[in-house]
Amino acid sequence: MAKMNMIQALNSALDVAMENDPNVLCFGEDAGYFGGVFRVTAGLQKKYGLDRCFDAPINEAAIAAMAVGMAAKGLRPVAEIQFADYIFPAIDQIVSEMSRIRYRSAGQFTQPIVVRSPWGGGIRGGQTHSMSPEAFFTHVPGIKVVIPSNPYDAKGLLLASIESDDPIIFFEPKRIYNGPFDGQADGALQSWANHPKGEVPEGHYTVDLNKAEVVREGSAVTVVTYGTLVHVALAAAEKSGIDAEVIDLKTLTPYDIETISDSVKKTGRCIVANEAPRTSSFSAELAAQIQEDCFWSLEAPIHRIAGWDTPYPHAHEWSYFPGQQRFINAMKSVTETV
Amino acid sequence: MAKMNMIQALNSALDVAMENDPNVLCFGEDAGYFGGVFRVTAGLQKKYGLDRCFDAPINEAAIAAMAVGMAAKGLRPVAEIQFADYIFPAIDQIVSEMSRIRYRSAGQFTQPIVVRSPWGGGIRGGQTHSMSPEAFFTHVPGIKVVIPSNPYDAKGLLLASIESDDPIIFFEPKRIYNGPFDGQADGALQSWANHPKGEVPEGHYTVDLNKAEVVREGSAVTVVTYGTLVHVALAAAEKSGIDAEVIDLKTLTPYDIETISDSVKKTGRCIVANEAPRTSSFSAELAAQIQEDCFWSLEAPIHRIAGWDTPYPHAHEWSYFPGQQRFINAMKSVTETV
Amino acid sequence: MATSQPRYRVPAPKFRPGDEPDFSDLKLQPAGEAKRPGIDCSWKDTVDHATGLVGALDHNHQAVGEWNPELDPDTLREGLRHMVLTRVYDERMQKLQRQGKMSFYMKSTGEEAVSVAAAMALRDSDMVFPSYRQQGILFARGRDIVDMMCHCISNSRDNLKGRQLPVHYTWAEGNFFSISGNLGTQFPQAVGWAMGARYKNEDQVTASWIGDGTTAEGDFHGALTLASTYRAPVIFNVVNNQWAISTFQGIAQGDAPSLAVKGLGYGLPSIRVDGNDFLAVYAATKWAADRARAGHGATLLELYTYRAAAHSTSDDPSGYRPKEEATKWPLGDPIERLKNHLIGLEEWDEQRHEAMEAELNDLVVKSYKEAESYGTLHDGPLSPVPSIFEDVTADTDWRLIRQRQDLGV
Amino acid sequence: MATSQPRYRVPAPKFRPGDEPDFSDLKLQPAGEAKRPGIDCSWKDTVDHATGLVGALDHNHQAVGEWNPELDPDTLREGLRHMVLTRVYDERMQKLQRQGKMSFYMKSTGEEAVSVAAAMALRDSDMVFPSYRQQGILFARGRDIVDMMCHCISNSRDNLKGRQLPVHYTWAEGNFFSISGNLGTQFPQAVGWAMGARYKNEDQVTASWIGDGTTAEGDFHGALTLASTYRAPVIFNVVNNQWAISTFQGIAQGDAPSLAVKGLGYGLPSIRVDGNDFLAVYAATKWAADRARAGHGATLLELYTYRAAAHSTSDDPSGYRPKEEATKWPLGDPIERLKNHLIGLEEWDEQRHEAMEAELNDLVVKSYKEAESYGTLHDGPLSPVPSIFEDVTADTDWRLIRQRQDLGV
Ligand SMILES: Cc1ncc(C[n+]2csc(CCOP(=O)(O)OP(=O)(O)O)c2C)c(N)n1
Ligand SMILES: Cc1ncc(C[n+]2csc(CCOP(=O)(O)OP(=O)(O)O)c2C)c(N)n1
Ligand SMILES: [Mg+2]
Ligand SMILES: [Mg+2]
Repeated sequence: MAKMNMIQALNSALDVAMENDPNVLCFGEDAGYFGGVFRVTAGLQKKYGLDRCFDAPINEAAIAAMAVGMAAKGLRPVAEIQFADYIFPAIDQIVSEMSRIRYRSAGQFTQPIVVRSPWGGGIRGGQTHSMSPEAFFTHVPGIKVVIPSNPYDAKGLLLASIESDDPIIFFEPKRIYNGPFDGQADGALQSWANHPKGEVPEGHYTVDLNKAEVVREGSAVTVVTYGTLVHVALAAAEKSGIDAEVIDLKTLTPYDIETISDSVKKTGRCIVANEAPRTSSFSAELAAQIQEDCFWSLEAPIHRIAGWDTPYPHAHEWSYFPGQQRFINAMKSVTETV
Repeated sequence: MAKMNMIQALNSALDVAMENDPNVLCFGEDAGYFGGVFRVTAGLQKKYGLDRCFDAPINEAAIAAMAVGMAAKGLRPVAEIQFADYIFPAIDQIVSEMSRIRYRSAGQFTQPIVVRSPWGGGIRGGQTHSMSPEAFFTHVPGIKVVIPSNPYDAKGLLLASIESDDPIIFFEPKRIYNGPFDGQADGALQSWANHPKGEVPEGHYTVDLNKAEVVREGSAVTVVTYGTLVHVALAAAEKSGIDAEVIDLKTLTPYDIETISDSVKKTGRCIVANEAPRTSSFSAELAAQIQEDCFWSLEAPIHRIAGWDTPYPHAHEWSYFPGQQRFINAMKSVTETV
Repeated sequence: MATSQPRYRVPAPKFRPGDEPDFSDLKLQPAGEAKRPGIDCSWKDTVDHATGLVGALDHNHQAVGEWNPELDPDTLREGLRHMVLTRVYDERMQKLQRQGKMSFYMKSTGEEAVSVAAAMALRDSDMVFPSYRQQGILFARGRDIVDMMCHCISNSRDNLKGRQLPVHYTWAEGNFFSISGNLGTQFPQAVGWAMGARYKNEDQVTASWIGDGTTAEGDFHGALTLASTYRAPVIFNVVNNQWAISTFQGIAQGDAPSLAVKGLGYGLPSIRVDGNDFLAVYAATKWAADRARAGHGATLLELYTYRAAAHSTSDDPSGYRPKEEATKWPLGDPIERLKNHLIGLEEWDEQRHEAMEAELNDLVVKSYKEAESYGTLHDGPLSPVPSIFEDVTADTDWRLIRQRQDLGV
Repeated sequence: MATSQPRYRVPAPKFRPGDEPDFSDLKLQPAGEAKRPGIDCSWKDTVDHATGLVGALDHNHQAVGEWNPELDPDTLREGLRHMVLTRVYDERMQKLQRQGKMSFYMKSTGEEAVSVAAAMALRDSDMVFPSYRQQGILFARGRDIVDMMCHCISNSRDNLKGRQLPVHYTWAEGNFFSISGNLGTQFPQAVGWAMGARYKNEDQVTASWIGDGTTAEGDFHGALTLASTYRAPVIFNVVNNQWAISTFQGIAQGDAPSLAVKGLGYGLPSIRVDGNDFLAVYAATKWAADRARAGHGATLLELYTYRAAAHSTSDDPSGYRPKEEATKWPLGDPIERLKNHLIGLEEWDEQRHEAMEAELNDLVVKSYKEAESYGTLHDGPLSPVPSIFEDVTADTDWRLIRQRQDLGV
């Protein structure tokens, strides 16, 4: 076991995958020589050669298309989109092609692709370095969406994703690349070094793509979330003293409805949370499905915590980002409803 | 008043708008000389000149960007995307630019744009002529999504959209261009000529962008939907004898929560329906919000009717499209829940 | 109100319905004139080729010049046969569509050389990423006609389980990629495949086709950029058939002197080819494939031709172009031209031609009978209904299991 | 495992950290050599310009050749002043960023001529769609420095209400569009604006800027296609500063001989310009603007320069290029070159230059003091919190009203 932050864990996953399987290769803008603006691919070009880890032209559609072609040929490309905000030029290749090629060819061609991308807010990145566009991809049949919340999961989920025979959009919460974040912008920076999920095996292992994890057991309310907000939810539970059960989704599509339902049926109350603008965000899907599956157990409306329905502002980031206080308010209001 | 089908009504809206305001112009693939593959822009080039209604190169991103630039300059462009399935190459210009320019420039530049596009299934179009991608756009702050269900609304909503100072994605249910559709593929083709909403004033009028309409009053269950499915829901209510209240949403963002809540509080039961693949479709947003606002009135879980989570199949279209039987089943199951 | 004078230029075709089409001022380089550069040439050596026209069959149907591929008569007859079969098949399928046997159809009439000659110049092991108008490749590669028809009528033997519109073939065994309905997406994918082939140390070449209108898409630029950067073994075919549905090619081409010239901006050798000249298409494709296989990278070929039929069965060209335009097209018909060439060589005659047409017609009719025995879209049997839930991903998650239950199948 | 030999070509820059940069084999056309075609020229007349280099200031800092714009000394001094102000401002802002006064900053060091000379050659009424590295335009157009700073430190007087990252300016009154963080999106938008200007019968020209790396984006192709088709009065500036963050320009350029050459494929006159030569940038921009205004359509200008500083305050170039590369850049520094030219004309001297630097430094320091009096990102005051709910659309719907209540502001 080693101490790793999330960047190191992701880098280690790529290293293990490339070592084990000569068909794995990775590319993206600044991903080659320099190793990525967040350094997730650092050292891989040197170790595996120019043609296994390389810089791509600034054309996200072409990056995705290159992956589509390579995957159809039998490789396992891992493409980096420099920020999730810049995935939109690639979305046609993802929605119309990558996601459908298995289906439309009746299995004659498959698409074992991972599209990795730093994702989410909380880094003062302004409206073009802070987006959480996962909801778009959860609406697309044929692709899966995965979002880890810690180094251990990041490595295990990335390895499982690379080994999966289907396309996966793998979003990396960049706010917690270097340490967990409790949602208090003015708090001290935390490090993964002291966190149990900062212990990461150096070799190969995978984390199940179909399983959510109850990261805090509780009886008062179920909080379903993923990425950075897992830590905010945990901190809010501690701070408020409300005995929340916190579920880290990890895989958004297909989400682990069983783990969620079991919990909500137990607590009778539920909060779903994401950073993206509220309307049609992924918490809408969760709330819609949970009310259907757990209707008779619910003692209060399912509460959604989300970004506001505005572009992501720069200066007022902390009035936008769903921080601790919003979780505490929600937990209070949901548990106090009778 | 004249009898018009939806194509004629939309054409008339464009004609009225271009006649009244020299800043209105329209363009798209095959939209100029030929008047569009569905003929919505027919005759406009001849009447208004080559530079007010013209053919565009096959580059949906460029079409959207041209509209962005023109709108910033003070024009009111109406851009056609030939099929909603082909809007993805343009989505970056829509999400990252059109939707945010007012916000990011603090109002110095605005984006009075309508992006029109034939939308939805039921025409044996296969996976690339049948999509209903509205959910993507409902997740984007700064743009509105409008979907009419009949000629009268189509004209009034399109005129209101062109006159709006913000960008609007205007999806046109192509299955009902020529007549309403009750969801029975083997039934007789219907025509707008005998439908009250096929009566369309020739001149200028608008339909309120912020209002849903109760198109059938009822007490047993509220069905919230839009586009083609409005007619399927109405037919299912008649056929089943279940006294459903049917709401035609018309504008998806912002949706008219008041009309919806009033109805659900009255009926205590609710079905939300759309053609798109179920996961993260717009019915998820509706269900999530309705359970929040109407929790204490609900006597059964909100039921979602949607396309399956697969690409849109060609041969088995009628096993995919949410037809009458699925509405009837849902109405029965929701009203029988005690 | 219309202004008398458009305030920016909106290009328009020379002829509209009612006009007398006259292409006499279209200056086209005569066959045999263009030089044949070495396969290790640079983009600069093709500047004239990009605005000229590579041809090998002259007005007298004789093979001339450096681009004559010098094919033996058997190969020429084989090419003729594939082209005629393509045309006969197209005619029949269009008729069947009109009779309601399938939902949709797209002919390639007048463009048969573009696909057939290219497929014959490539190896069968070379990969192709076609658009929806290169069915000729399938005939040249010997795909079973019944299988093709079963796809088009979406029956129980459709190898795509009824999921795709007719003519959107996939045939992995034949190294034929899944045709997309989204224009241009295949162009950069082909580069990815070509890089994959190099990655696996195979000497496979990859070829892709798009139309003139599709050159405007962003994916065109992405594809050429990738190929130029990574020097991928790929052939970019731009089929300039003068029309993109109702839009003439000038809307995509703008002020550019040709579509081939676009390739020069990426440093790619780029050649405009007479797309109705079987020999020229063969020679240019072979040249580009040799280049690619030798490690010199990508080539752009503009295949200059004319879409003689409607865009698809949903289209009626009489609304936007003169009816006689196809017959006035100065580069003629690819089948007639190759046939006349063979006749000139005394390797073919009218009688044999008619016999072949009759034979292929019978073959197509017979094949259709067999195909229909496996069902039609209208009357079934189709692929089983539950198959709509298959192949979404490798596994089937709870959502599709519930949804299948919901549908009750 | 790494293979010894990459299986496809991945271009690499000549020099990496630790190498001794040596540009002596970069063959650049000497200043004064390129001819100046008429503004009604065709793309063909610029084939040599697209791979050559238009320059007006020679090695001895003398103005030479047909592209000498023959500016009077006052104009030259004004240009020098704007460039020095740009550099002084950049230096100061970068320092302030390091001190935590703002979240982010991007310098344009070494590229000042690209923006300043272009802005001066355009009319103030001409519209600009810049990228994030043309702050020089704002100085040339006389934007208030305090206002610029208030934006960068996101304070209560930020005209963008704190919504944008620093350097993403908007200034509608100055005909300066809202800068996007999404690369390349402005290029086709500029065409739409230019068409809009024609539509309104205005003689406004529109200019846009992107970087070398950004030419790879699909929007580049869309923009040039639109402009070529509709013959829009637009100037496409490609600022080839050799780097795109850590990626050298060869990854976008591939086998193309220049970036300017890409414009030829659209039939657009295309010229590579010495971007560190104030006179050449001025002359080429003026030429392109005259072309556009006269109705001849768009021009592509590649401004050949070097990004002397880091990409942004988030970047450290020592990880991917030799430290001394900027100083070895064969085209020198634009400020030094114009200064020396003026000195050669005896219209300037070192003393006046130092005095000007000191004056501008004071101006910047003083301006910052004033700007800070309206708040800083860190300590406020900022735009009022409720302003985050404004300007999403013209009206405010129930969702934002509820959300604002939820936030309790
Ligand atoms: C992305 C996308 N945009 C638009 C369309 C609609 N469409 C189908 S074919 C066509 C014209 C294509 O013309 P061209 O590229 O010249 O090919 P051709 O049909 O002439 O072979 C259009 C606009 C589409 N299929 N995909
Ligand atoms: C669509 C998009 N993709 C990626 C990025 C991330 N990014 C920001 S700047 C940059 C490099 C741009 O290089 P270049 O175009 O040469 O401009 P320069 O910074 O050199 O002025 C990249 C990749 C982005 N902002 N937008
Ligand atoms: Mg065509
Ligand atoms: Mg650059």
